[in-house]
Amino acid sequence: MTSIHPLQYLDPEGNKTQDLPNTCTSDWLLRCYHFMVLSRQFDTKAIALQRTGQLGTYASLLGSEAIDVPTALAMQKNDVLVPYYRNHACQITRGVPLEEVLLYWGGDERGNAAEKMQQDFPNAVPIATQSLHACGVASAFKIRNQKRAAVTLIGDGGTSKGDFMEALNVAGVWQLPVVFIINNNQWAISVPRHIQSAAAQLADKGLAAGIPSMQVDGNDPIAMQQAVQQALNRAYEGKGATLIEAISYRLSDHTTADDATRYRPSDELKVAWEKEPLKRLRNYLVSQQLWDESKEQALHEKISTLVQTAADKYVAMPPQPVSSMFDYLYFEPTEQLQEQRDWAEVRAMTGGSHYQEGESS
Amino acid sequence: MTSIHPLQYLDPEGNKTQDLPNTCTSDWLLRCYHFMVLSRQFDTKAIALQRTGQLGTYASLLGSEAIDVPTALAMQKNDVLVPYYRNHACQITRGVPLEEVLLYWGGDERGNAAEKMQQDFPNAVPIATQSLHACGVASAFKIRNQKRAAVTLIGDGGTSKGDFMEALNVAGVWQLPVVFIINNNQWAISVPRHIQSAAAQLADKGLAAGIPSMQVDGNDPIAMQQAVQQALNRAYEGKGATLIEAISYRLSDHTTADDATRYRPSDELKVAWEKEPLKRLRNYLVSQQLWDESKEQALHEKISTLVQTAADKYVAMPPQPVSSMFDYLYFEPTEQLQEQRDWAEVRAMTGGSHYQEGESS
Amino acid sequence: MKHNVCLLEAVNLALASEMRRDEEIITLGEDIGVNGGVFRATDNLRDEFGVKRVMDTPLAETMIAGLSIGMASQGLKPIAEIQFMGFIFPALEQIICHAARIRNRTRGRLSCPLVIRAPFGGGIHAPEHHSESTEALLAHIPGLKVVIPSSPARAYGLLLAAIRDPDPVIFLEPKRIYRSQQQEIDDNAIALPIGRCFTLKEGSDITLVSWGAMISETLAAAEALADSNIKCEVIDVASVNPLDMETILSSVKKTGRLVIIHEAARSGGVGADISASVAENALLDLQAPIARVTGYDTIMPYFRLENHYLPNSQDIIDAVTQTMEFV
Amino acid sequence: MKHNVCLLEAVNLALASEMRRDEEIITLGEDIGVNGGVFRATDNLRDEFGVKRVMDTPLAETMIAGLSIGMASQGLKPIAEIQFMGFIFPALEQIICHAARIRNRTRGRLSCPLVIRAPFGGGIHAPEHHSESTEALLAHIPGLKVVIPSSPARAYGLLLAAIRDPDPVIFLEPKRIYRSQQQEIDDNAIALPIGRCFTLKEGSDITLVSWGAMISETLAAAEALADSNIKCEVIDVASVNPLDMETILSSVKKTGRLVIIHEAARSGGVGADISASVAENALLDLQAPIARVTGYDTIMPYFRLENHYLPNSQDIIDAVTQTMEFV
Ligand SMILES: Cc1ncc(C[n+]2csc(CCOP(=O)(O)OP(=O)(O)O)c2C)c(N)n1
Ligand SMILES: Cc1ncc(C[n+]2csc(CCOP(=O)(O)OP(=O)(O)O)c2C)c(N)n1
Ligand SMILES: [Mg+2]
Ligand SMILES: [Mg+2]
Repeated sequence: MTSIHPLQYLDPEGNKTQDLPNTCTSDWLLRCYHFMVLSRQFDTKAIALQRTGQLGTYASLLGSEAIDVPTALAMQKNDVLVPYYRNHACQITRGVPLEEVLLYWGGDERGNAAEKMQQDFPNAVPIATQSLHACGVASAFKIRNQKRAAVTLIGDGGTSKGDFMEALNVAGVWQLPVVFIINNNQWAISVPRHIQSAAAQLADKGLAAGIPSMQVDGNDPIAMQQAVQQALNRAYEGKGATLIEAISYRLSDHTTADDATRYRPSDELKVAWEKEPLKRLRNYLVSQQLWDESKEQALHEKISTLVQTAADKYVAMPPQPVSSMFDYLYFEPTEQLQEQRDWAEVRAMTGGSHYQEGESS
Repeated sequence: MTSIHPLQYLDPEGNKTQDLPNTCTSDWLLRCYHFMVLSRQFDTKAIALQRTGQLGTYASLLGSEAIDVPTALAMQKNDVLVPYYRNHACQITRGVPLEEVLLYWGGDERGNAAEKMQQDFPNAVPIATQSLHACGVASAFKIRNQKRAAVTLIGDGGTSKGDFMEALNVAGVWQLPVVFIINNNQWAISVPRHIQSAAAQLADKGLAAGIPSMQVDGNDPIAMQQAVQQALNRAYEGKGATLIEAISYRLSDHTTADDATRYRPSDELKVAWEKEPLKRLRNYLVSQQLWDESKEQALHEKISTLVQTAADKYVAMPPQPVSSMFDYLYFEPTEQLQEQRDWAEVRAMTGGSHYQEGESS
Repeated sequence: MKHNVCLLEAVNLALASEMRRDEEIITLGEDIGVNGGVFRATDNLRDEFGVKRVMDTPLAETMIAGLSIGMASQGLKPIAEIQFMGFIFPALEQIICHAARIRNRTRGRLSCPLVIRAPFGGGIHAPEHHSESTEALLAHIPGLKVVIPSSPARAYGLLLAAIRDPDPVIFLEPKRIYRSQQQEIDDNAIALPIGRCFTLKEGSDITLVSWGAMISETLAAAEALADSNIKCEVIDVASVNPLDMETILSSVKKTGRLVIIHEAARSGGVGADISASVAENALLDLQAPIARVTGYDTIMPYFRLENHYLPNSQDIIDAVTQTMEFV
Repeated sequence: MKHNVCLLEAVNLALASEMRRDEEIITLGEDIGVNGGVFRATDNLRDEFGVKRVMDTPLAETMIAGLSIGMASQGLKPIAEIQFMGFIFPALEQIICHAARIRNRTRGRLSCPLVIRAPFGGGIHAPEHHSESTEALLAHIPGLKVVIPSSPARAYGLLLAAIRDPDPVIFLEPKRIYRSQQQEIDDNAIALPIGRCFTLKEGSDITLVSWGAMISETLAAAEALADSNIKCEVIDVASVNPLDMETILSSVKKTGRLVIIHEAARSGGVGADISASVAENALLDLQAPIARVTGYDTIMPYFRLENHYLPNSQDIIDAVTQTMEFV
């Protein structure tokens, strides 16, 4: 165990704990705050849609705002994001339209097809599999001598799965331009961090792969910005991979299908709320005269409209045709599938007894 | 990276580099030497059998004697060995008859059935899979409150595979009575150690799992004895797992199907031979007046007879009946297989055109 | 003692019941402890049997399988949960290379009495990878047994059998019908046989063969067809490895017609196996070509279209009608 | 330019030839670099194309697959080698959950043009796990293509096609016949079609369908049967996913009899699929039940008994004779 202490610039109350880096301009701080608020309002809306049967099982992003937003802001447009299922704040900040994010959670593959996603990967559901994709993407950059980086996120639970460690290992030995970010939100569904690993810090896993690794306060957007920016610079400069363990807390249930009160002490949650990222940044902004109550209200109203418009668009979106099940399987549809495709279309038109259009739960 | 330096008691010439532990009695030293010579002669014979078409592809143990023999000697009888395919020295020292070891390499499952193997696992061929079995065995010991340990070995290449790291992780967090030994023989077939991982030491992988880890001179049987004994004691005392990285060198081709001259610099091999374990221990024994030329010759003759007798027994062993393909698949043979079993027996008696009894390559 | 339970509760009942009888049984998996499993299949087990026998593991399916194998080699009886069948793939190397082979490899010196439970199948509008039914992959592996219950009573009886089996059993739970049917179950410790079909309904006109959640659709179809005076024999395969072809063949010899229904993709599905065996062994008894009602050879779509992928009772009725009309 | 090559050399030839034409192709795997692969399939590629395009990886099959997927998403064309098919299992999660789904999942925004090569099958008296033929597992996965050559020329032409294919192709090389047959090959960059059977021998009495190393046994059987005046049509399936049932069906419609030969275990094998499809679509054309000559539903034994496991030409002759005698 080496001694790495979480990088921090703002304490939970939003007070500086050390001088801020130059890169944190007022502009940047306000942008960052904007996307954090947007993400959180999006989250509230998504949960409301789920509760009213208009969205599928949804993984709340609550508590990840200060990890995902600064990460997205630090990335170049042509870097590649390789997310897991809890990175919508990152996706939104990267410019993916809110209604497309909703489409994904609404059980529609078009949510992965947004033009704005560029070359970003869609959400990885099978835990830790994404880490290897990021290494592959980074390998392509390296082979082609491109100054680009892959950025991939994973949960604390995900760090126990072998492929994550295989990814760190190859990234280390091949010096790949990839940034690994662990969102250590202390829980993997009902399993707390201390049951996942006896590693003093999850960041130690990077050391085992010869990768520079650090812990960062994941509720502090400035610390995250710094850490990610430095990691990206290393990647662009051909210096290889970095592992960032961002210490955060999952302020929500695991997903809308989960009930965290079954397994999680409520006082733990209460303590965590005291460290939450939005308040922290807002307090700092206020202390710098960059923010006040009326600006806050104006922002909320603006974003509220944005989010509602997106939700309306999403709800109004007709489902894909049934043939879409077949049309993207291969570049050229195989003859073998034609018969099944035809049958599926007939069946959709006549309607099987059990079929209910657009049902969701 | 923490600074751990390979534990060593004897230098390549067999000179003490520090005071020897009490446990290394003359008795122990002579026993250890006996099994190291036995293993090496066994190896020579196995290769000869392979070259003359009497054995299948065979993985030489050359260069692993000082790892495997002391490990086996340190283990209790009722500990469980979970080997990979290069641990016959360990198996032989644990008391598995030589002819049974040959049976395995001769393509006969009875080589895994030796009574003397007790609860030891057979050789794992799929790399790193064995590490998890050892954790399962150790879990059983822990659940049942037994003072026993599982000991598992793996190659340097194997440490790149995710299941090895998953095993370390669970062993750390569950404090399992398991000893992991990496035989870092510098090569994974044609892939050198530095291409496997950027970890400064493979032992660092244990640190990432919160497991005490150390590097040991794997050509020094006394260092290995010490390291393994301490690790076993920790296990017996309920203190959990240990990772030992034993630094050795693969003095042979990868297997008899490999030709290392294609990829390995010959001077590297020459240097490695200078550090080889038998000479080292023999020199030390001689320096202690425990050994001389005539004892050496007597031992070689005795062992030569042992090995030849085993080889003869092996060669004389008739193959298993064809029905053996079916008889051990399930505890109770399923009805479904009866027909296929009957047919296989008829077919064996009439003889398919292509069938050649006992052919091997 | 009698319990009025759904399939999910029957699983829980069988686990608790058998764990009381046999101290060597332990359960392990992700979120099975305090949380009682994401579906609550292991609810209350942690309270009753403690943390040594009900173990939350780190998040790694390869590890769950490998660990279970090691435990089983020591004579423990691990029951591992894979949270969803779509996450079983990392465990396949361990299952295929080791669980299925250890007894054979060691000529019986070691064995591998473990159970791997996993909810499987679609129909609950779950996220991607939560609706897989790839039982065919496991059915192809010699050395395994693959069991699929389709009612609370069979879940109870077959799970007891799986736990008592001296060899590795994969136990796939059709989550779509986890809660859809209540049955009175006597917690009497009586196991049902593995490797045997269950004839759920006798009939003389046509044989319908299925398993898992599709049994409900099949029974519904059979009922509807009874109104048209078509008498369906409905067989629940229950074990897709090994397959009880005897029961199926003798039914087809009686009815002369066969429709096979499963949710998984058609190509390489277990239905092909049954169809091939019947055609090869009862060609002259067949009065019409065998029909298969299956999922498409495409990827289970995200849930908004999932009902278009899943076969339903209307599809079965159509297939039966067509098969009956063949002359 | 003409080359007299065996199947293994044809693989090497196709790799080198296509890598010269397309700079986006890279190869990766264990021991494929300096060592040229344990069978030498990638011999000399490192010298010609350098370490950036011929990459020795750390030892981790999950990683090899996952990395290739990432590369492919960027438009590179990775050709990954899995050293033996018995070691492909750790890669299955990546292959099944991602390689096969990325195009569909993203509605074509991303794609996954990769090739995974692996030697497969028994008959070379190799150690445990080095003789697997589990092509059925992959054949069941929508979104994949699974190609198996059975001669040097088809190895060359199909590997070119696999590399050029915009979707993931698993390319299984029957290592038993890696060196058994030499053929004159023109290195003319002409690919053969994927998803099409090859009719290797026309005949009117019976159709023999096989793939991989079993083609040699099948051809030998057909030759021997010709002496008894039985005219066999021999079809090399070549792609087990997708299956070209059209060619097989039209052959069976002609001959009325079918024997399917494969090395893998019978239950759940690709043979079942073919058999089921034929029985369902050509029931009335069948003059005899379909026969399958396959490996047993048991584990490939260690090599001393392996020839008892593997089907051989005598078995095929027996099956054909029996099928011909059916009236
Ligand atoms: C391979 C695999 N196994 C199991 C699951 C089911 N599952 C979904 S999320 C989750 C917990 C993940 O926790 P963590 O990695 O900490 O991420 P978090 O959700 O807390 O952000 C589990 C077990 C899965 N998606 N994939
Ligand atoms: C999962 C898996 N992948 C590939 C192989 C093929 N293979 C056998 S040994 C070996 C190299 C192993 O090297 P190392 O772990 O260093 O052990 P060593 O043989 O040097 O003792 C490889 C790649 C295998 N047996 N299992
Ligand atoms: Mg978490
Ligand atoms: Mg090695």
